[in-house]
Amino acid sequence: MTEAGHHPEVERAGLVANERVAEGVGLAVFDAPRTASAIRPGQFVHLRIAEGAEFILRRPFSVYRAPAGRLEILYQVVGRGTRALAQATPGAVMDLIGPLGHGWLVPEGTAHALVVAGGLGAAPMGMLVEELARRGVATTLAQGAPSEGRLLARELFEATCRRTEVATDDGSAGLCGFVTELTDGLIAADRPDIVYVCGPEPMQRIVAAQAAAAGVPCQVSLERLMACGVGACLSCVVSTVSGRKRACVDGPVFDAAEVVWDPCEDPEAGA
Amino acid sequence: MTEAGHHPEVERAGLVANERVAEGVGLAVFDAPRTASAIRPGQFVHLRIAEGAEFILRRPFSVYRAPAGRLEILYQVVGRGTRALAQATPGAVMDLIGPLGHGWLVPEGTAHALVVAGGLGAAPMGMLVEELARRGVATTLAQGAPSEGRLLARELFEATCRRTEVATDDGSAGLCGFVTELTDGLIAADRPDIVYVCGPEPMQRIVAAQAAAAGVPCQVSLERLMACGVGACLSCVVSTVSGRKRACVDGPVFDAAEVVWDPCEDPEAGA
Amino acid sequence: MSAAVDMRVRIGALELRNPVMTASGTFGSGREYADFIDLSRLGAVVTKGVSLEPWAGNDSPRIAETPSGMLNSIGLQNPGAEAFCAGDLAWLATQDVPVIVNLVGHSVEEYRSVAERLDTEPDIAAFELNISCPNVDAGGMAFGTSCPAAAEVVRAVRAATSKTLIVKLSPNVTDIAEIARAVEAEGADAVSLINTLLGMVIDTRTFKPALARGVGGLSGPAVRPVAVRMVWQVAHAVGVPVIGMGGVMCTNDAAEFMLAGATGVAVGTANFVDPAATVSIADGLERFCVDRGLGSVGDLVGAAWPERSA
Amino acid sequence: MSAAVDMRVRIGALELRNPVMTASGTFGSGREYADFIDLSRLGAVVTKGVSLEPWAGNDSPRIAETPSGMLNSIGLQNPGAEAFCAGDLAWLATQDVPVIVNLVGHSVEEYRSVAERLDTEPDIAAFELNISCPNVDAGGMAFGTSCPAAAEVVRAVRAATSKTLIVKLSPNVTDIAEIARAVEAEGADAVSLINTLLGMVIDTRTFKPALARGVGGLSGPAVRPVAVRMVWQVAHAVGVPVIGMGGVMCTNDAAEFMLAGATGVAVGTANFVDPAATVSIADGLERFCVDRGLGSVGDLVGAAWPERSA
Ligand SMILES: Cc1cc2nc3c(=O)[nH]c(=O)nc-3n(C[C@H](O)[C@H](O)[C@H](O)COP(=O)(O)OP(=O)(O)OC[C@H]3O[C@@H](n4cnc5c(N)ncnc54)[C@H](O)[C@@H]3O)c2cc1C
Ligand SMILES: Cc1cc2nc3c(=O)[nH]c(=O)nc-3n(C[C@H](O)[C@H](O)[C@H](O)COP(=O)(O)OP(=O)(O)OC[C@H]3O[C@@H](n4cnc5c(N)ncnc54)[C@H](O)[C@@H]3O)c2cc1C
Ligand SMILES: Cc1cc2nc3c(=O)[nH]c(=O)nc-3n(C[C@H](O)[C@H](O)[C@H](O)COP(=O)(O)O)c2cc1C
Ligand SMILES: Cc1cc2nc3c(=O)[nH]c(=O)nc-3n(C[C@H](O)[C@H](O)[C@H](O)COP(=O)(O)O)c2cc1C
Ligand code: FES
Ligand code: FES
Repeated sequence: MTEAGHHPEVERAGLVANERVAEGVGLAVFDAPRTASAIRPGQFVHLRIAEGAEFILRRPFSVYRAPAGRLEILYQVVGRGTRALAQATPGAVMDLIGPLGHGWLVPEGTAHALVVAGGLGAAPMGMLVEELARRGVATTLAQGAPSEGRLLARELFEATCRRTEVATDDGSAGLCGFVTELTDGLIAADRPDIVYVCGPEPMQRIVAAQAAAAGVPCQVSLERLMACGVGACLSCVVSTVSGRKRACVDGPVFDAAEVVWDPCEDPEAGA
Repeated sequence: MTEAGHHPEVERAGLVANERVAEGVGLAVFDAPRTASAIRPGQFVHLRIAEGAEFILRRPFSVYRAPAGRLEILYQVVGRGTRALAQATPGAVMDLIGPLGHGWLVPEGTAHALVVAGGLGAAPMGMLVEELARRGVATTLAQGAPSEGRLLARELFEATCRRTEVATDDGSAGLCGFVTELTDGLIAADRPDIVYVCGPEPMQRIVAAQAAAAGVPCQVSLERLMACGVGACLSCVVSTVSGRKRACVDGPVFDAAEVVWDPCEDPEAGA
Repeated sequence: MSAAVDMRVRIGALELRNPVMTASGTFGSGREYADFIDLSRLGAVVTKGVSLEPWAGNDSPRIAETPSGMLNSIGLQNPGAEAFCAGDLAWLATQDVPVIVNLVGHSVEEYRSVAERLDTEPDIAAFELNISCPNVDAGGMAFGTSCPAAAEVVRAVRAATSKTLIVKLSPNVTDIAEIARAVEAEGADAVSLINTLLGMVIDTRTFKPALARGVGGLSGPAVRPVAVRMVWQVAHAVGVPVIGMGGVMCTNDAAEFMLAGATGVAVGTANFVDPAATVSIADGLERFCVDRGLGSVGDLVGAAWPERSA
Repeated sequence: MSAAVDMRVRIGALELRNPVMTASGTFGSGREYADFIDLSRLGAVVTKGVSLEPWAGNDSPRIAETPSGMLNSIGLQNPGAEAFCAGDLAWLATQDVPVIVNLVGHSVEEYRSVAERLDTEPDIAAFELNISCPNVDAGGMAFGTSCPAAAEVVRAVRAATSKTLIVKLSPNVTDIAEIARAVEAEGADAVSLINTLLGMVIDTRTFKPALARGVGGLSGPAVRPVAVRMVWQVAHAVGVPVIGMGGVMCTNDAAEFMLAGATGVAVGTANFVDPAATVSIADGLERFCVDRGLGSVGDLVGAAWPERSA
């Protein structure tokens, strides 16, 4: 799969549904046919949650699914913007810029993939597992969350993946522990052709190291604070072995082998 | 009538109705029993139209009427705040500080009053004409507006005043001209005991001069930009013969004889 | 709320009940807000600027709303020291709250005289020397934007009073830390900052400045990042306590200033939005400490400095 | 829209189609925004800061949202002059828009060298000398906050190029008019202002500054009143054209800067909100003039000055 090469545009998107799907997590559905038809798995949109001086910056969100001209966004309420989003009611119109960024790549000949999602890391995996299923890739999913009720997108994952394994911090479902305790065994046992990871950065880093140790290619989706979202402002840089790259256009998905995880190992840090 | 001496408080007021009553003019009705029971004619409330950084300052509004625990505000859409007010729908809750300011005074023994309202100057006259009627004062009303459709509060004025005269800029109702062309004659013919004026400042100044020439006491209600509304910040000063006074606590109603209208005649100007 | 948090802070010889004060010029004498809050819940009331003789202030319009802020050009209108003592101060003396009087003058001599006149008033707990008002032509900010001028006026006032002396600094300078050091060297017991940033709004309908005076002082949340930065810099530069202000609207904002190095905080523009803002913030700071297991509000002071957290 | 309004303005030897430019560092090379707007509709594209050698910029996080504004501490990350010429400049040369290159250095010598290196590039219409970046330790703002330092770097760069030279001033100074006069005296053809105000946000959950570098530059509508005031002051102090910026979000804001005395305006933070902001503002300014019966956008320049309206 290669990037579709669609140019981003500003689209006025109408909110058609907005529901709580777990504690502190909502699913917003927007009518945005242009972006929905162009967006690829792992790409994101830059959403203007409210107009006026209250929110100078847009908020970046992955697209969970994009069925029939709509964009589904799975979001966690963490601050002012997501709080305002949670309060928005169907009929509201927000503008968004999309599709943005460089999404997941599925190399030709991929037969077996491991998808690893921690918490809200499930959000950018929706379109990915659908794409993998469409292409006949046998997919194992490893998912972690604080508790059973916070395991997102279960239905979709169970419908599309050959195997799903879960870990919860409190043991309310699956393994009592971190998802990284599952992934090591899954990489060793299943020998996937590729590993896809999204979730808290320390978790992504551990899984990336596990994949690297097993010689399996790994892609990670990184979050950075973003102002422009289109590559112009350099707010969102990620340290890579070939210098600082922009998460909004060179990512958010990066080849894990390229990422310099430890700020102390970044040759350009503190410059 | 003397000031009731009620202390202002912050009250959470629920919007129960909000309708367009003329071009660019709305009538908002709030449920605010505490303020409604305490407020006197000519006083005002300081309304927080929206929360958040968008509106740092509250907006001052006279109370048009205060029947049965409710506050009626007649407002003209002129900027961001009044635009937001016009868009608010019943159910919205805003907080307001009230009752504020020093309202109209009706001296003991007043038998005949002339009330002069220009444009939105009708807003603070609602409670006044009701009070005058209650006290059996024979009231003449002179009202001006750009056109017939912009003559506000007609029903109330016609129900409470002994006589009403109007002037419109375009002649669509009453005299074609300014209300000040009516007032001179009314003061001379009717010899009222007192004149009450609200409207654009140049108009107030002319009527005040007419009253002064006829030796009739005159009260005017002046608008100033207000930050605190409670007398603390000195944003809202009016030049008077006894120094600069605060429109929010010493006014908005002033004895016209006290007001120094011309900034050049203010002994303290440019200090 | 737990009584376990020690909310007291010390500014010079003054011990305040809690770190929350009113910002000069935004709270009248306090009387105007007594309908809304119990003044004895405040760390201190800081009065509007008081000069020896009455000042008329600037012409109207005196304020303008700006994005997340406001401009004012009040110009230190006040009835002069005698009327202040007979009116506001006499009333404040009946309240259970320390009174800090903001002092203004057009010249070193006027500053010295007003300090001398008010030094004998037992109901005044401390002075805040305002060398940073952007809204007057003579005096005001002119003294706060150069080290020698700031030093000279502080020296004169220091000699005229033994009360706790806080010097209020202007943000309209290249290096505020340098001014802070200069006033500390002349015996200031504390510094307070920031006064307003000099700004202007032009009305695109009338093609004229919105304020009669043209320029005015910018306050409110818009300026908070500048104020926090300056408090951080000044708290690193001087040994005396710092009182932080500029856009404090809620508890978190007050905590932000304390983390940057402020011992006390003042609340200005927020009073106009919510007349009970000061007391809500004082209560909120106590809860903030409880939630984080801090025994004393003083533990917040400078807690964001790398050298402290290391 | 009526074609009757003459929208052209002149900055040094440069005639711009209209007064609206991009603010350095907020628009990449323009390539990033070419999906959203037609660059030929702009007065000019001002590039991000370019240094002789590649600069890595500061660590992340590099931005924070503030009330009606944002902080950034990008730190002038750029690939250096050679890569800039081969990449961004080569692409910009294919577009029908004047290119103004923002120049940065750590020392007078670095500023001189990068100007010298780029002086030979025919596709560069003008330079904007950035002596006001608050986000680098050496150079940057240090040159913009003292008259002798500003004069020295302008003198060196002036000697290295005959292109139109705009000098970008820092607002973090006591007297910006004095710096403006100093750079005008050294041959600057225009001045641009304001760069960002130095600010800081502290995260009250982590007790740490929100930016990795601690301090950053404040931009957006929050700073507009300060920027308008400084443009007013500088336009009164110098004879060369002034380019105004700081929180221009819409047509009215751009008009406000011109009324204060700016000949051109630059749009920064607004691009992040609305990628088409620049073109909307250029169109809006034309309509603004039509509505007021003005024949030329230049009629707005300084129209709010009392001496003009009198
Ligand atoms: C490419 C990308 C995809 C994302 N996809 C999702 C998603 O599908 N679902 C989801 O819930 N969240 C997602 N996030 C994170 C999401 O953008 C933030 O949670 C959100 O911006 C927080 O906004 P706020 O106003 O509620 O928080 P505040 O903390 O009030 O926001 C203040 C500022 O910080 C920024 N910010 C805060 N947290 C983050 C963060 N984690 N990442 C980036 N910026 C942040 C905000 O955008 C804003 O500029 C994604 C982030 C990126 C970069
Ligand atoms: C005591 C008093 C009573 C008033 N009563 C009424 C009333 O009953 N009905 C009515 O329609 N209007 C009334 N006004 C005027 C009303 O307050 C303003 O029209 C309103 O504040 C405009 O707000 P805005 O956000 O729409 O305008 P903007 O121009 O966007 O407001 C910007 C700032 O200017 C202030 N402002 C703008 N115009 C005025 C004005 N004329 N007077 C005071 N402040 C102003 C606003 O409060 C705000 O702080 C009264 C004003 C005062 C002082
Ligand atoms: C209306 C108004 C009047 C002010 N008057 C004074 C004053 O008399 N003396 C003074 O030192 N500061 C004065 N200030 C500045 C404030 O005390 C404070 O330093 C500034 O407003 C920043 O705080 P804030 O953002 O919380 O308002 C005034 C501010 C405002 C808004
Ligand atoms: C993310 C960002 C990066 C910036 N980079 C530069 C730069 O490289 N060179 C420069 O002179 N100014 C830089 N600036 C300052 C802007 O050009 C402008 O002066 C300032 O942001 C005020 O305008 P605004 O409020 O419209 O953004 C930058 C501003 C931002 C927000
Ligand atoms: S967010 Fe601007 S470059 Fe990535
Ligand atoms: S509005 Fe503050 S004193 Fe009148």
